[in-house]
Parts: sequence; C-alpha cells; structure tokens
Amino acid sequence: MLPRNGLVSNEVFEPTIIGFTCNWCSYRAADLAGTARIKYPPNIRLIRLMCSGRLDPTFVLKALANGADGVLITGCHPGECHYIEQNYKALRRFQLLRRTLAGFGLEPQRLKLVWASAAEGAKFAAEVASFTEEIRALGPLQWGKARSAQTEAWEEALTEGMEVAA
Amino acid sequence: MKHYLLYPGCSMEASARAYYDSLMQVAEPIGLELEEIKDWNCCGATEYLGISLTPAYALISRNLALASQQANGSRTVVAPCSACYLNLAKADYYMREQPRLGKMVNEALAAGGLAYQPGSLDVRHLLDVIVYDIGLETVKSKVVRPLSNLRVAPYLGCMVPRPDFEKRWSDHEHPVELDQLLKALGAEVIDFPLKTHCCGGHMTQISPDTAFELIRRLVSSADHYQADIMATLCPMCQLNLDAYQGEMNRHFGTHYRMPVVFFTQLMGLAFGLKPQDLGFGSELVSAKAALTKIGLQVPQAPAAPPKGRKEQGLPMPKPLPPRGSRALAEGEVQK
Amino acid sequence: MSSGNGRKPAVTERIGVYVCHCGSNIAGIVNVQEVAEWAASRLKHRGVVIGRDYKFMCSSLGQELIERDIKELGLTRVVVAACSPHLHEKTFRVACERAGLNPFLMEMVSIREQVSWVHTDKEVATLKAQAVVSGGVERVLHHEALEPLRVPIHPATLVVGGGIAGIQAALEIADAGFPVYLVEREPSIGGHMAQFDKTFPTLDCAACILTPRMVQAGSHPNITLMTWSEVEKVEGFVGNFEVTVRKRARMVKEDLCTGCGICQEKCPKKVVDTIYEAGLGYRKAVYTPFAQAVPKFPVMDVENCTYFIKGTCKACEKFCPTNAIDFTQQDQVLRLNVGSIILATGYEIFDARKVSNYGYGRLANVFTSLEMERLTNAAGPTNGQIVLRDGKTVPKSVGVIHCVGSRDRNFNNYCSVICCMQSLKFAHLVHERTGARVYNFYIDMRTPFKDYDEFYQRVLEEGTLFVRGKVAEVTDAARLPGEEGKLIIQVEDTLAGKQRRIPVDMVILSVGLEPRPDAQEVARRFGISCSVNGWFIEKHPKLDPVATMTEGIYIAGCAQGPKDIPATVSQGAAAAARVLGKIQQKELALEPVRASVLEERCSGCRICNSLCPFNAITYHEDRMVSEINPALCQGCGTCVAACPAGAISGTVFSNEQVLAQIEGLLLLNLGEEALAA
Amino acid sequence: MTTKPKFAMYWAASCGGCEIAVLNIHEKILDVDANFEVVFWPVAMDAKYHDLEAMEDGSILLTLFNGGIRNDENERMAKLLRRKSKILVAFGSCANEGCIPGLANLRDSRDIVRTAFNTVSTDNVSHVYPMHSYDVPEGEIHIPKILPILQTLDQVVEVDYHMPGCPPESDQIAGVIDLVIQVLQGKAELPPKGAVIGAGNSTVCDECARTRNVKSIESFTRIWSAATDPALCLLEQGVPCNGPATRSGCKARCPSAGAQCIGCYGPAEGVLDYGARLVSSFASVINASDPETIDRILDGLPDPAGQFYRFNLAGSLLRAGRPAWEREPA
Amino acid sequence: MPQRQVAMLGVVVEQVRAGLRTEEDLSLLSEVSASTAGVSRLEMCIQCGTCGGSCPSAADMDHTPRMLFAMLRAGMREYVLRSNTPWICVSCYHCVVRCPQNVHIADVMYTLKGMAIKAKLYQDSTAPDFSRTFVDMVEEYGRSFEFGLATRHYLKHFPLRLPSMTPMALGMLSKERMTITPKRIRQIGQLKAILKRAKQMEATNGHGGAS
Repeated sequence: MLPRNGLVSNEVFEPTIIGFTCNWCSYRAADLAGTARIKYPPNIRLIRLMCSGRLDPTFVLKALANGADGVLITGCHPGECHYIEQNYKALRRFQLLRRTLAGFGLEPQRLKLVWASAAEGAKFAAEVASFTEEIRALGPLQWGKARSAQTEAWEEALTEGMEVAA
Repeated sequence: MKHYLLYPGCSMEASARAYYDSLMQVAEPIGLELEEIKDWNCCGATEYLGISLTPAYALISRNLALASQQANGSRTVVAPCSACYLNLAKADYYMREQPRLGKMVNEALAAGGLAYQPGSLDVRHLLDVIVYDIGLETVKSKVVRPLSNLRVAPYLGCMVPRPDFEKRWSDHEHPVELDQLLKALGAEVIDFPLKTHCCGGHMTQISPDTAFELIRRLVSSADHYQADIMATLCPMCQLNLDAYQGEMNRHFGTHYRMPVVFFTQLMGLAFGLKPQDLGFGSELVSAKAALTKIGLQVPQAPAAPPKGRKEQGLPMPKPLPPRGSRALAEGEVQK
Repeated sequence: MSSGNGRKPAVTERIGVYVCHCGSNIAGIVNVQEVAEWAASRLKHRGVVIGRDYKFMCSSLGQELIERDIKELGLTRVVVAACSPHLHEKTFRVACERAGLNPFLMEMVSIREQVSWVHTDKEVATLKAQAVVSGGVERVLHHEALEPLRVPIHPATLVVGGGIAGIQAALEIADAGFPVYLVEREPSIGGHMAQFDKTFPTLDCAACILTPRMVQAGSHPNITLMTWSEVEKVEGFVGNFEVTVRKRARMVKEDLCTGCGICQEKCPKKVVDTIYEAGLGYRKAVYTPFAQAVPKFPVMDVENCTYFIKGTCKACEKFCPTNAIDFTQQDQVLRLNVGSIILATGYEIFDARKVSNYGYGRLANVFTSLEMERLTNAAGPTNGQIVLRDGKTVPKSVGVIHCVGSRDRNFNNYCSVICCMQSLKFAHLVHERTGARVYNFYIDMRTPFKDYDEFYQRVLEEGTLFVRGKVAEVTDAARLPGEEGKLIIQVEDTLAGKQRRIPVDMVILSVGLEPRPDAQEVARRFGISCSVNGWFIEKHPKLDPVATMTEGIYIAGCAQGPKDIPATVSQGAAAAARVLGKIQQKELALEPVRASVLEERCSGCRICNSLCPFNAITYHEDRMVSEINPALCQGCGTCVAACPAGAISGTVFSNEQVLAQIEGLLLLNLGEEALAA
Repeated sequence: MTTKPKFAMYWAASCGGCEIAVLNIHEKILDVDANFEVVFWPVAMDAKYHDLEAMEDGSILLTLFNGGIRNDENERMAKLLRRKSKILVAFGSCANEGCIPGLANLRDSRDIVRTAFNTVSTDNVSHVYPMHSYDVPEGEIHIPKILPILQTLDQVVEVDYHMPGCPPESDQIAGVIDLVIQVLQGKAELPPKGAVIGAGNSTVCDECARTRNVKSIESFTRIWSAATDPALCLLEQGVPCNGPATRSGCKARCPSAGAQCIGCYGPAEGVLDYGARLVSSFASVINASDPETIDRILDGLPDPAGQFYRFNLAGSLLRAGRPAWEREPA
Repeated sequence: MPQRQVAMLGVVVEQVRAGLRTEEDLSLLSEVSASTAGVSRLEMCIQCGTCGGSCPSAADMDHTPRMLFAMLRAGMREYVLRSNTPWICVSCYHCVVRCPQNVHIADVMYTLKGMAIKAKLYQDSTAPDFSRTFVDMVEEYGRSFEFGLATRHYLKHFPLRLPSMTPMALGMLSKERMTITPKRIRQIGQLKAILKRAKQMEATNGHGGAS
C-alpha cells in the first residue's frame, strides 16, 4: 500500500487526491497558503496548469483510473480569469464530466471544482481540507483493483444460480 | 378574473373589519378572486418569534402547509395585513436560506400530518397584487367618482416594503406603488416623508409613551402637509393611528383629528360604492369631513408648495426610475 | 491504442535531482537527504543519475553544484525541488543555460509552499515530497528544448482616457521622444480633475496646476490628440496592436476654427450640462465644456441641436467668422498601429439617488460631492458661491456625509479612498466661504497619506463638528421645534451612544467612486479582466500594479481602483516608464508556452475556433484546417484540451508532460513490485 | 502449394459482422485464397484448437483477430494465436476497444449471467444455469468462465496492428489485403509496429461534406425530434455527432446519410481516451456560463456515458463501471 | 426588579469597573448567531451606528442596537440579556435594510428576547408578559383575541390607564371592532400537536435550531 499511497495509516483511510491549479490564481493561492503557513491535509498532490481551461478531462480520468480517490480542479473566479473567460470552459467540462462519471457508477462528488483567487490562500487551504474529508467519507476508490478476482465472479454467479434453482 | 389564496389574518375579523369588507367590495369589480385558506391560524404577529424559534415558525408554516394543500389554480398567497404578510414571507424565505430550519419546521408539521416545501408558494401583499397583477389601468377604468381635491397621505408602515426579501417593491423607504394607486383614484397624493415609518407597533401595549410619540410624529407630519386623510394598508397601523389618536392627543395636549382609513375603502369610494358598505363610520376619528370634499368643486386653498422647490435656481437631478424590471411603475413615478 | 499505462520506452535521459533545504524552511519538516537518496535509488530506472540536497539551492554555490553536474555527469534533464517556481524558476533556468543545457529542460517542483510550510507530520511530509519529486522526474522526461518567442515592438503608444493619469502618461512618453495617440471620449481632455476647484490637502487650485499640462499635451509634437473619439476595436498583440478609433463628427472644421466661441454665444439652445457641470449648470447645443478646454474646438451635440431636430436655425453657421461650422461632417474611422496601450479610463461617481433615505433627487438641498465641486468652483454655475438649490440662499448650517454608497454591501462594499479627504476639504471650504456651522458624519476617519492628517487637524481647529456614525436618514419631516423648513440628519452619535437629530440647511453627500458603466465591455475589448467590483485587474496587486495579465496593455489611475490625484499621477508616470522600458528593448521575449495544430490530424471541425479570446485561431476554408498564430496565442491551452481529434498540442504543458506527472505523483513509476508491496 | 504463407481469422466476443465484412470484399477474397493458405477460420472452415496448438510458433503470417476478451476461452485463444502468429491484427472495434459487448462493463458480470439465464424473456422455469465443469458419462466437460470485465485484445496480448471499425469498411479491408500482398511480393513496406491500418489519420469531419462554422450549442436535440439541415454540420444543429472525435476512414457514412456519427472507428491517432475528447469538445462549445443554464443544456444528453463510450468503454481509461470492479455492486 | 438582581448587577458593575472580568464569554456571539433564523452575520458589524440612527424608538432604549452588539461581542451576557433594547424594538426593519453589513438585526432582537426569557434576565416584565399572554391565547384558540388581550394586559400593567382608555375600548366595541368572545380554529388539536413537537425539538436542539 505505502508506495501507491504514502499516507495510509491503519486506523483511518487516507485518500490520495490529485489537485489541478491554474498558474495565475489558484496556484498562487496555494503559494500564499504556504507563505502564510496555513496547514491543510497532506493528501493532495498538486499539478500546475496555465489555466483551468487547459484541464483535459483525460487528466481527471487518468488520475482516477490510476489510483487517485478524488480530483480537485481549481481556477480563477468567474470574471477574473487571466485568459478572460477560459474558466467558464472549465466549468462546463466539469459539469459534463461529472455527469459522465455518474454514468460509470462513480460518485460525482469525487470530482470538485473550486474557485480561488491569488489572494485566497486561506480559502484554498480550507477547500482542500473539506474536500479531503468528503473523500475520506466516500472511502477508497481503488479503480480496477477487482481485476484480479476473476474467477470468484463466476463461482458466485453459479452458486447464485443454484440457489435460485433450489 | 385572477385567482389567489387569501390569508386574512386575525385583525381582519375584528379591528380591521372595514379593511375586510371594503376588500370584498372592490375585489369583484377589478377581477380579483380570493379563496380563503381553510382553518388558517394566527401568524403569531411580532410576539411569538420573541418567545422561541421553532414553534414560532411552525405556527406560521401551518398556514403555508394548508395553503399548498389547497393550492390548485394559484400558488400565490395574498395577505392584506403587513405583519401576516411579513411572517409568511419570512418563514418561507428563511426556511430556504437555512435548510435546517425548514427541516425542523417540517418535523413539527409532521406531528399534525402536514408538510410544506419552502419556496413552493408565492407570498405577496394585497397592494403588490393590485398594482402589478391587476394593473393601474384596470383600477382607473373602474373609477366613477374620482377623489379629486382629496389630499391623501399614503402610509404603508414598515413591514410591507421591508425587508422585502423578494425585491417586489420600488423602494425600501419611499416606494411609489401606493401613491400611484391613489393617483389612479384621482386623489391628490402628498409626498409623505414618513410613509414607511413606524406606527408604534405593539408598543401601544408594552410602552404606551413610546407608541404615542411615534403616532404623534406621523399624524403631525400628515397634518403639516395638510392631508385630509391617511390611507393605510395595515390593520395594526390603522388601529394605532386611529384608535390611539385620542389618547395620544390627551398625552401631548394636542388636537389632531386625522382620519385614517384603508386604501381599499378609498378604492370603493372612487368606484362609486356606498360608504357604509365600505366600513366607513367604524373609524374612531371620523372621516366625514374628508368625505364631504369628494366631488365638490369648491376650490381648495392652494396647498403650501413643498419646501425648497422653485422654478428658477439650480436644476434638480432627475428622480431614479423604480428598481427592478417592474417597468409598469416607470410611467407613474411621482410627479 | 487504448491502455494508458504499461509498456514504456526505455529511458535514455540522464536526470539530476536537487533538493533544497531552504535553511530549515524545508529541512525542518521534510527529510531532504532521504528524499534525494530516494530519488537516486528508487527512480534510477527512470533516468535519475544523481540526487543531491543542499542548504540553499538558489545560492550561487547551489547553482554551481547543478552546473558542475550538468557538465561532468552529462545531465540532460534537471529537477529542482525547492520553493515555488514563481520565485526561482528563472534562477535555475539561467543556471542550466550557463552550463549549456537548454533552460526549458529544467523542472522545478515546490516542496516548501506545498509541503513543508503546510504540513506538520515529518514522515508524511517526506513521503509527499518524494511523490512530488517523482512527479517532476516523470514530467521532465517529456520536456523539450525551447527558445523564448521574440517579437518586435512598435514604438507608438495608445493612451485611452485624457484625465490627469492619461495626460501624465502621454507626456512622459512623448517627452522621451516616442509617438503617442491620446484618445478621449469627451470634447476636451482634463477629466474629473478639470471639474474640481481646490485639491486636498494643499488646497491649490485644480485648474492652475492642470491646465498647463493640458495645453502641453495638446501642443506636444509627439502627441496626436483625438478627443470626441472612442476606441472601437483592438486587434493584434503585444508589440503590434492594430487599433480602430472612431472620431465622432464635431460638425466643426478643426482646421478653420479659431475657438473664438461666437458659435456658443449665438446658439439659442440651452441644455443642462450633466457631464462637466454635474447637472448643476447649463451649456449650449454647440459647446466647449469649459473655457480652458483642450482642444479649443467646440463640438455639436446633435441630439439637442435645433437644426438637427427641426431642420432650421444654423445660427452658429451664420455667425461663425471663419465658416468652420459644417453640418455635413461624418464620423471618421481611423486605424492606428501601436506597440503598447495604456488604459486610463477613470471612474464614474456613485449615483446617490440609490440611497433613497438620503433624499437626493427628492430633497432639493441635498447635493453630491461633484455638485459641490462645481458650486465651489469660481468658474462654476454660481461663480464659487456656496448657495442652496434656490440659487441665492447661503446656508447657515451644512452637513457633510461620508461613505455614501461606499463600504456598504447594499451598494459598493469597498472604501472609495478619497471621500474622507474630499469631505474634509468641503468642510473647510464651506467654513471659509460661508462661515456656516459644518458637521462631518463619518464611520472611520481615513487620512493616511502625506500631510493628510495634518489637514484633518486643521479642519478640527476650524471648529468643524465631527460625529462618528453612519447617517441613518436625511428627512424634511420636522418632529421637534426648530426642525421646520430644515433638513434633519438623523444619526447615532456612536461615541455618545445616543441617537441625534441635527437640522441643517444643506447636506453634501460624499459619494464614492465606481468603475465606468462600460468597464466590463472595455476590458473585453482590450483583452484584460475586471475584478468582482468591476475595476481593471493589475498583474500583481503589489509588485506589478500598472501592468495587466495581457502583455503590452497597462492601466493607470482610477480605472484600476479608487485613488487620489497624487497616486493617479504616479501611476500614469509608472505606466509610461513600463512602456518606455519595453520600447527601448526594441523586441521582447515571451514564454514559449504556445499551442499549435498538427495539420494532417486536424479535420477542420472548427470546435476550437470560438474558444480563443485572443482570436489566435483562424480557419482556412481552402485547406479545411484551423491554424494558431503563435504571436497571438497566450498559451492558456483551452484549445488543446478541447480538440476532439487531439490535433492541437501545447508546449511546456503538453498532454504527455501532465499525464506523466500524474503517474509520477501516484508513484506508478515505481513499477508493479512496488505497487504490490 | 504449401509454400503459401498461412492466414488465420478468429472471433472472440463479437457479433460476426467482421467476418461478413471480410466476405464482403467480393472477388478480392480470391486473392486471399491465391496468396494465402487459410489454416484457421472457424466461421469459414472446420478447424480444431488442437490442430492450432500443434502448429509451430510463429508459423502463421497473418491473423485477423476480432472480438473482445469476455471469457477465459477468448483469453486462451488470444494468447495461443499470439504465439502462433507473426502478425496479429486487432480487427474491428471489439478487439480494439470493446465495442458494444464492452458496454456490459458498466454492470457486474453476475448481472450479465442473470440477465442471460433468468429474465422474464428467458424461458428457464427450472432455473438451469450453465456450470463451468460438468460430469457426463463420457467424462468431465467444460464451458468457458466469464471474466469480471471484457478486455480489449491489447490489454491481454501484444498487438502488431490495429484495424478499427464496426465493422471495418470492406474497401479498407481490401486495401489492407492488397498492402500485405504487395509486401509479400516485396513491392511495399509494412507500417511501423503498433500502427493503425485501414483507416485515416484524422477524424470523420475530415471526410464529411457538410459545411461547418464556428460552433455554439444552445441545446442538444435528436435527429428524429427536429428536421436537420442536410448541408450543415450536425453538431452545430445540436445533434450530438461524435464525428469530430472519431477516426476517419468510413467516408463519413452516417453523417452523409443524415445520421450522427456514433463513433465506431474509435479515437483519433494518439488519443488516450475517446470519451474525454467528446466531453471536452462538446462542453467547450456550449453557449452558457452559469451552472443552471449549463445543466439545462446538458439535460439534452440523457446518457453521457453511453453517448461518449458506446464503442470505446473497454478501451477507455476507466475500462469499466463501478459495479464491474466491485464485488458488491454499488 | 427584585433586590437580589439589583445586588447582583451591582457586583457585576463593580467587577467591570475594576476591570476584573476581562475573560470574554466568546460563546455568546456564536450562541446568538446559532439561535437566529436565517444567517445573522452578527460578526460582520462594523459599529457604524446605522441601526441606532434609524431606530424610531432608540430614545427609550437603554442601549442602542449597535452598543448591544458591541457588548454581545465582548461577551457581557448579563448586560445584553438585561437590556430593554430588544423589547423596545418595533420591528420596523429600517435598520435591517440600511445596515451596510446586512446584519439580520431585527431577527437577532427576537433571539435575544427568547434568551432573556429563558435566562429570566429581563428587567421590565410588561413586554414578556404581553408576548406570553398573546402566545397563550394563540396556543389556546389558534387565533389572537385583541379584546381579551388588551384588557387582560392593561389590567395587569396599566390599571391606571384603563379609565382613560375606556372610551376607546367602548368605541371599538360599539363599532364592532372588538368581539368579547374569542374565536377558535377548527383543528386546534392539530395545531397543538405541531407546537408540542416544535417545543420538544427546541428543547433538545438547544435554543435555536437554525445554525
């Protein structure tokens, strides 16, 4: 377990979260949270993009498919995008992607969009903290982990069939 | 015919009988169809909220629950009494703003086999409905006896234009709706500066001296503007200004005789209905003198022009058009 | 074609990983030595050949460490784990360049702002730092050698707005010998300052200090003045903007007009002047807003001109000695090429009618601060007489209300900065000119700058009565004896803890400052953004207050936020300095973060076309493909993420780089055996 | 005659459409016969697994493998044919990305068995269920085990070439066969290993005749609910057409017939997740900026997962839905 | 007010004067906020005095609303709950719509009344009694009953005023604007059940509930 998720302790489930930040607002908010020494859970690992508009849904799927339990997308507040209006595109993609994930039987809450200006270090930290708790509450995702348990599925299907027969 | 659910409120059956009667009289001609909420209860006025939160809101919400059960055609509840209007509107709004409150209230309602979904009803005041749904044009068209020469002080009191959660009124402090309506009736409407100030509320019961001062302010100001009569839309205001006017005069040694009636009564007059059918005569400060002026062509002594406005001198800024998309109001802005 | 993970090409790169202690800032929480060793051992198979930790990587010694390894170990990639790239990315890029490694082959990851400063558990923090480094290693494998983009800069500058900020900026640049186009919407430059009488705290006359500057700007050989004009369109990019300006028809031939003013004299049509006279005075249908207007040529207000309404009159034409009047004049549309743009579009004053409890618009003797400026102005409608709306009565008592429309969530929740001082100024002027009793009603007294508090002291000495409390209402409803015929100001004197009713003859509302109503639209036109409150956003609130996020576009004065004249002027000068700096470089280098279309993969679906706010994407009907102009592209990557065919790729933040970083962060690169563990 | 290179074709979890498409190349099939010795092709000739097993590794030159890996028999055959073949081609959508059978990955595999053997439409009163092994007088017999999820061929074995399509267009098949023959005759070179063959490099729009403009979607509609302009891009008309993200090669058959592309040719070159491309591009051109309006517009896509992953689910990054991964379906 | 309370208050005053009670009761602010319908925003108050300036009955209050909020923040529980301010509030909402910080002032006043009653910390019993009487009637009949209310109340609190009030009362009666018999709603049982449940919840969920 450790390597995949360096932060698992036996008592509580420690989720792994990938966070996407935009270079102009939310990444700077994260910097500010740092310079202000505001503490937040270590579960999140950040990736810097130029803009939330750069966020390709592929990134989110990649993260979820490869072991992340939740993904946090952050960007400038509506109307304050460094690239004028690209965060609106992020918003639209986020909403459609959430619906699509739901189609996969995956809790939409595992994907969250948060606006944080370069001045909102405290907000950024608070959002990370609350999101971590939300994901902790949802439990591990561990996408694809059941792949090993191939035959079981069959045996169960069979026995089940028998029961029905009986 | 426009259909609404009516929440009359306790006073309408007693102290504000005139309000109720005149409303019933004018409703038909302007095409206002009012269906009373069955077995409604008191809204708690301003008292229950001060005792405890959940029961107070449960008390109010029982009416909302009953209304939404009864609602078929219309989901709009009309309240003629300001306190009732505010309480109903407020409960609906806060249960939305504070879902937990909604949850608690509904738990309580469940004990009576009732439930209410916050936001599912529209709570509006009678004046709002008449001005914005029925329309001033319709009202105008029914006027057969214009209230010309009658100088009326439009008085709304507090709880209708404030806090105005749904932004239904043109302004918090100087709303124009009542003025417009009275103008439509042909009355001469004074720019009454205290039109949304307090009548004393329950202070007549708790601290009469406080109340008397508040009553005095209103009456004296109306008198100062040479109003013949005050038109109000709130039973509490009417009761305080009318019933306690004498006591107030005694208290200050003044001699005001300012009749205070409900705007619906004046509507009735303008529509040519009989004063007694409109509850005239039930006011303690008689409106007779004022009534005699209606229809008479005797030229009035020119009213003192409002202070500070002269033709020459520096130009005045244009007044701000009423807030919101209520374009209807635009044409009718004061003067 | 499907599975993302799995087979990877064997790594041929040689990566060096450098972990900074930052004194104890990082080392205090993260076991930096362990992280460095971990990278060297566990990520060996990913190309890491050396992992080092050092006290201060950004120090010259730290940099030399990296440079030496590049040379001696033949590193082809570098990962620095330290502070935020926003602080030292440049530093380490330069270091790599010195050692002959392309600067863009360095990746910097933050383990200070994102790890040591925000976490407390040492073990966990160290583990996270490892993950972060691993992400950097995977990412850097996909970096490519890049060159910064170089674009030439056009020497001309466009200054929008002819207020004091714009004038200052224009003069600075023009004096430095470069051409400037100064565009102003109104008939004359001068802006709000031209409306003022005295300026705080020194009380020197606004006209006396402003008009010389106006004349200078109007006559400067390097300044092309365009009043009664507006910018309609902005194309191009930093260094090479192409701007479309509409020069509205003046109906006055500038080459013939001598500005003698006879046309105004003879014009029979009187109009309330809501702009310059703030609605307190009148002008004609053909007019110059004020005597010292620059340029001197009048403009014709066609909405009000009798000739344009009725078809007859032409008095101005008849009497014009030089036949300068031309009723047939049409708007001109000009296209200008400039390298830089300065926006100094100023502010609007808050509409006091919105605060209905103060009665402005209903109560005759309630005035706004701008009306007051005109009242006190010797050239104003009353020749500087402070009188009531009746035009003659001198007030015996005056109340000045601060924060009208400011610091109030019902209107604007920000502080308008200048109100306290302007209110104190009015207190002084009223006292000086009428001897009236003056009350000032304030929430907090804010007099922070040079000689400001001294001025407050002075006004205190003059006997102005200060009441701390936000005024509740201004009414004409008399309640007590002595209130009849007065305006009563009702307020809680919060220091006395009592409600007071103060009767006065005149009320002055010190109204706040607001963004121009069309600020949003202007921002969109110039490709910059507005804050929640509607002010233009600067690049950095502290370190870059006059630049914007859009290269080559600068802001100055109140368009960026409320400020007083000194601050406005310094911003004008600052913006000019930034522009001059750029012009002198002749060309500028841009981060090579750019998107490009792979033509053979583009199907011409045109989904990307509408996504670029910088119009960098053009569609070629003939070849049925879209193309991105690298000079216009700002590198946001929105089109890269949107392209359904995956035909658009972006440098510095490519799909490969981000996806690899994800795998790294999730430690997939440790291989299956590690995952099993 | 025995010097002719050997050819094999196999179907795993698929519908058989791929073989029809192959037969659909008409007289070209004779070239196949002329140039190849067909050693294994269950649908066309009788052959036994043990014959195949007996063959020498790498002795088959070309194997066209269609169908996804749904059960352990499919898996065994995939590995076997991989061993025996020089060139293994993932043939058709199922082998490449799972196709329609892959949609079952949204459910728990036990549901699939239940659906097959115990639904109202199944006349199975005595609830007889298939069993993996069963003793009969002749001895123990086996039937394949179903796997929790359907996998694509390259998720199970290494694949040399990918040939997309449901089914691949016959002319494309013909083209590929020609190419291989050319190669045999030394007249041409094989494309680099792992390449996609029998398809274009761009997407469907590239071959679509409809005029396209700058896009801005106000609402999504269905082709049957509104008359569409036959000359204008369907997506611009609000019809969720997957063309922009789907690999070219079909000559835009569906759009030119007035129907939106449903994506059977799979993702374009180098695309990691087909659905993600559509999510991103569709959302990007929605004309709304407030969450409510966006939601209202998105309601026009009732089943996004189905819309974007109809053919590509098993080949997508997530590969399957939650229930398939979990022993306790959510 | 009873002797004991006076004494107590006296002591408190002494302590405050002596600056002994520096320990702030920070729970007070949050308690009030939690007990207020909607979002009180009390913590946002900037002490500008708009409320005190707007209040039509400020003259009769022993503290302006603004001061009350300052004391509230300082945690001066007894002072706040003893203040007559909430009882003098006429719910005119001028302060609410004018407050630059959108503090729900009127609703906070209701909350403070409730807390004062619970803590038995009000000075003048007139107002609480009036509310109580009113509420009792409503709970009994489902409707308010002005005549009974007014008479009962005046008898108790302003017996001396009664004579001068009589003409008014008689006028009201003669004009049928007051009935001597109260009206009762049909389903009073239902209402009583609802209020019972509500009160139970109030008891279990602490004062307010909305938080």
